[in-house]
Amino acid sequence: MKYGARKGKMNFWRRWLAKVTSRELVIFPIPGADLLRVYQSEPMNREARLAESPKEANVLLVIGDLSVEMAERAATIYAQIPRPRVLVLAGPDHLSPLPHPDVHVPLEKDFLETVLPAARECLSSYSWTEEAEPFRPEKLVKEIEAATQEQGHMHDHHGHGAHEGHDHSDHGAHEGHDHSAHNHSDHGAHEGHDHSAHNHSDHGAHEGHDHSAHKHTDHGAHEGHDHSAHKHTDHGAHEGHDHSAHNHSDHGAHEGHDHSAHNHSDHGAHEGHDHSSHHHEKTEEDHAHLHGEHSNGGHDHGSGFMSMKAMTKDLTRSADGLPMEWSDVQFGPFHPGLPGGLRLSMKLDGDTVVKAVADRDQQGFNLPASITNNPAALPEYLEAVNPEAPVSYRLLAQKALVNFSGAVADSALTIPEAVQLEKERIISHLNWLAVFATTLGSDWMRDQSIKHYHRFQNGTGNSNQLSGFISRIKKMPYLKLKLSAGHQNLEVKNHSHSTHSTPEHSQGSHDHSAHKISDHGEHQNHEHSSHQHGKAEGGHTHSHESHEHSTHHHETHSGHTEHKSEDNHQGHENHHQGHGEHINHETHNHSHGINEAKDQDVVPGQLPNETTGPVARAAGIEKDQRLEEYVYEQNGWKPSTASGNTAWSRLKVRLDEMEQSLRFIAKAGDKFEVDPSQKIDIPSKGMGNGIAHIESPRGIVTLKFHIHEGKLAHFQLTTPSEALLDVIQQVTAKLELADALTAVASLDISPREIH
Amino acid sequence: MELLIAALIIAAILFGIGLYGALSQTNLVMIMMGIELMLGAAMINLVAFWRYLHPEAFSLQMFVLIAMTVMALEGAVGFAMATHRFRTSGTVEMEESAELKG
Amino acid sequence: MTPLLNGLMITLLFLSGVYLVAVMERWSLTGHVIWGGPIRSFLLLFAREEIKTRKHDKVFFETAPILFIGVILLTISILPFGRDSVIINLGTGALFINAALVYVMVALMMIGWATNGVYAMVGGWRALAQLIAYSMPVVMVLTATVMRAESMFLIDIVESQQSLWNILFQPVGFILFYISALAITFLPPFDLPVAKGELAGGVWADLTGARKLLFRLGRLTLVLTLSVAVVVLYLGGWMGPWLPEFVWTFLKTLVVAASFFAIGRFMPRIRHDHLLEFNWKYGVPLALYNIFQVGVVLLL
Amino acid sequence: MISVQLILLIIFGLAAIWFGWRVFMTSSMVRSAFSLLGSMVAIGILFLVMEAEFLGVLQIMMMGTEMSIMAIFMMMFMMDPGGLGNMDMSHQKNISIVAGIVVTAFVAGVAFTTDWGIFADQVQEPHEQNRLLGMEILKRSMMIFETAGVTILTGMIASIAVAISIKNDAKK
Repeated sequence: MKYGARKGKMNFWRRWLAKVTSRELVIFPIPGADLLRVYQSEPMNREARLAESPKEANVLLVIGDLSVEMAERAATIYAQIPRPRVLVLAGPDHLSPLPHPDVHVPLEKDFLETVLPAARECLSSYSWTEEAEPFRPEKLVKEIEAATQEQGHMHDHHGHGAHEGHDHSDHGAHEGHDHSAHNHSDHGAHEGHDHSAHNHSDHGAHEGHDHSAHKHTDHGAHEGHDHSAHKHTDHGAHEGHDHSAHNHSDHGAHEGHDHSAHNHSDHGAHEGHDHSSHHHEKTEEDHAHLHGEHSNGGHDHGSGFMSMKAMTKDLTRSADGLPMEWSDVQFGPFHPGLPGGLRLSMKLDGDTVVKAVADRDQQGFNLPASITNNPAALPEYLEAVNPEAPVSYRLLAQKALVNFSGAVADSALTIPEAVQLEKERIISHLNWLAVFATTLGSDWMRDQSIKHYHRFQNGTGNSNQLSGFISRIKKMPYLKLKLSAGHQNLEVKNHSHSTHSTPEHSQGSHDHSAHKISDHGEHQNHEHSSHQHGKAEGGHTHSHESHEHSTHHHETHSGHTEHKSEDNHQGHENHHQGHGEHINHETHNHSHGINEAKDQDVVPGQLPNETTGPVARAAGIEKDQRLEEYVYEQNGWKPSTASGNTAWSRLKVRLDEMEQSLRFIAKAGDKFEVDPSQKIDIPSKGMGNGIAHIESPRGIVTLKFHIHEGKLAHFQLTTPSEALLDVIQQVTAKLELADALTAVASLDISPREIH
Repeated sequence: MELLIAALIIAAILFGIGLYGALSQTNLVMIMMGIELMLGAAMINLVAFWRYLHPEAFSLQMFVLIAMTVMALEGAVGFAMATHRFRTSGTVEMEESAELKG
Repeated sequence: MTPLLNGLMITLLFLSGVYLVAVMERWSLTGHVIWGGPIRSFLLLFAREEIKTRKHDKVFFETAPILFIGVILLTISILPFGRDSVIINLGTGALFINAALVYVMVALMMIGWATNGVYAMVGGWRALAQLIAYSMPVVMVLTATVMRAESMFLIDIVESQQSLWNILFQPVGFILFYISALAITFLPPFDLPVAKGELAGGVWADLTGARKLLFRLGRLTLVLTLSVAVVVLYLGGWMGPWLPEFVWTFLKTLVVAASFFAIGRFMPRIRHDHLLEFNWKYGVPLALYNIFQVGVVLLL
Repeated sequence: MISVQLILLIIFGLAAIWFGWRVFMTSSMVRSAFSLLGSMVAIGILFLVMEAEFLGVLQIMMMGTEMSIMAIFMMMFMMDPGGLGNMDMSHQKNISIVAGIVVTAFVAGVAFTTDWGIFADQVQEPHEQNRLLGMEILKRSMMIFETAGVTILTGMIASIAVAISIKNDAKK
């Protein structure tokens, strides 16, 4: 508790206070409550509850290992939690920016049982100690110094209140004003060169002065140039008049100072939630400003008076025609309303989302040597990779290994495995529902889904109660109305998205570009008239296609899988090129279907073709791996789809799927015990490929690998969440902030699946 | 007596401040603030007259109500104009609105 | 009874009411009824250090919490618990309720601006839009109740319901006032300014210690206040057989407060556009219609 | 009693003046908006001190809303809402100061020099006032009040018509 405790002696009153308050544990889980739930076996008990913001928590609970960046953010959050606070690490015994944990437990089922008493003990006995120290991670030290330097500058104070605040208020005008404040001031500087006697009176001219001097000295890249400009205004703003005293002399000092000020405004005390506005996006806007300013340098306004015309003329107009500056916000990675670990950076126009992208910090998915040398251990390994869907990953690996070992017939799902899968689907959907209900702000739904989640996790789930719960959700007042946002502005997206999705267009596989362009247009028209059908058939045939391709491809020409391994569609194209004789006419048409469907990516309001799982089905695409499985077929199973591609349809599809799974389990009976460790013998000689698709709760997971001399030579795991990352942009555009967050939460992206 | 005088003096000073603001500010919204201050001073006068001279004449209170209406109206119209100017010419600075200059 | 004793009793009623409201709030959030919970979280806020966000606006940061709880205490001090158990009997009580509630919005805006955080700022502006929108119907339906009582004394308003409670006499007004009260207390489903899942606490996201405490207490008192207001204006105040007056008011108040929290627990958060749309398109015209209807009925 | 009223009058009068002064002295727009609010609330309290209860409460209520809206518009349309670059946004300062002082002095002089006749030291009870004001509005001054109502309605419609965005303006 060196960093966790408050400084001071433990007198009687404080001891009593600590003892009483230690009964109330407010936990801030990292990366998120959804992952915490996986390791719990019962809902949070009465003493402990989840915090909605770090300022409210007194226990920081880190679950599992974190990437370096995540660990830094976690450290920032730890710095925000008011003392007395307890740091709990479950799994790793030390994470680099974070201090040594007060409580450390292995990452196992029900670790919370041991954590809670320990944390309570820490709080009750060590809340006040003499050797308490403030926690200063290296990343923050610089910024804190900067902040302390700037204390006492009142303008700065409300200045920054405005700065932060205004970006995200309903009208983002202020940013632009601020930037162009220096546009003016360097304009003033130009004047200052002419008749400097006139302008030496006001410090705006001074600041403009050395700003322009700076600009004349370095003719660097535009960004640096802009940055310096921006910083200089910041600086001039912060230190009012004394700036003029020491401006030209020390430039490096200004740089440094401004830099800290800049960072500081980025990672304010809010960095923990990462809702800090980042300026790098704005640089080119500044750039535009500067140029616009230079162009109309001769604009007439009073000396020393700054022109609002000049500062607003370059701004992009909002939907209401007001020239407002767009601003960048970050949500996550530990946002309570988003899947834990997902980091969302949004471009906001007022509170309307212009563009939302999930930042993916991949460190690549590379297997440890122990696995590559011993492929038989792959199932256990993958099972641990994603604790939210262990069954499907284990099955995936097993199927792939079976498939590799040659027995194609065994690579179909057996009934026990299917039952396992469906159980996992129910559990995963319930866990998602808990997060989603948190975003919606319906506490009852959240608590109920958590309750059912834990029951089904422990195998004590009551299917009647669950279906009752589901039907109550469907009948919930106002829910449908709330979640149907975004449905009506599909064509609006069309307008706004043509720019965003051009890269996808270009990266699409363009072997048949000749007749793609021919039927592209009318396909689009078809798209506009009724926005589901064309896509639906395309997607359906595609999934069909891909499957039969992969299998019969594997039987005959195993040499070509190297091609496929780069990119699904690339693989298909190459295949059609290479082995035209194998393909009868209709599959060829199907392949056209693919291409068009792929091109549909540029038609906004429509999902990328890689999208699978409930999200795709909620858009009307009947894409489901289970269609290929005999077990489901004999069970008379049909995928449940919905139309609309809204949060409501996604919720509805998932609820239907839960009921479906319940029916499936009831029909098949769940009196099976399958041993998770069914041994597959890997021949240590020879080479070959293994491939398998499994319909995991989030969509189709595909595993491809190439085994050479008993070693895993090539390994590719395609998860649905990666495809969903591209969907975010489409489902959030032109929505209000809250609706956009709801839409993202409704996608059920698992950061654990993104590599 | 001194009550009335005190109220009137306060109102006078407020009116002066409002006038200063309305004249000196370059931003439409700030100018509106000055006008609001002047109206407030006027209302103080009205209430003071009602209270200390003619407590029976409620038309004075009526006038205060009218003054409040005017304030609200001034706010609404002023903001509408500001919005329109900002949309069309991107500024609400009086320095930059020379259309009406003779 | 003597005024001193009277005031003491009213204060006790207020305190116990706030405590019970706190328990209800915890229930609506977690589904658990924890009787000791409020005290513990109260002490928890005491035991912890104060973290001020960097570059906060000093003036507003200090004044906003005090303003918030101050206006709410003013409001509740004019609400009558019984025919003679009222702290301040204001000649313009009905108008004063709305006048004071406007400053709830001002305080929320101030703190949203002052904390210098993104979430707080969005929450502040949301609070502005929401509370402006919903204080319009409030003042209109209050007019209707005043019309019936022909007086702005809240006591007279209660007395005017001797024959028939206002909830039956002007049901439209009751519904509008109930919804607006829910919106002004920014409880779920109207909790946009402090939305948990969206803004992680919104205007409160970065408050710690005493300021957070003042805001939470103020919010609880606000809920109690508006419940009492609903009772006084529409549910016939202290009227009821057998029991003493203040007991009736108290029981009715608790029922209303519980209904507030229950609605919040079982409904998803209202969308921003729906919130404003409902109020401006339907709420205000309905309120005007309510005035008209009450006037006609009174003339008949 | 009278002396108490005088003291309160002076206290809140000074408060109103100080806040009104702060409006134009601070460089943070939100602060100046809320300073104006403070000034207006002080004026409302002055009404209360002068025993015009209804007007005081009404003033406090209306100004709370109006100034909050004003704060938003300040943030929208000022180039520097936070006073980040404490820039000078005033012109013809000297003229304005002179004008303000002159007018103040003139009005104060009038206040001093005029003979105000006899003073009333009693007013009706608040609820009586409300009743009488209502009578006034709905009997003698009904026409005026109706006019005011129609005026504000017209103003609302006109301002909306001015403020809505023209479509071809929106895309750019």
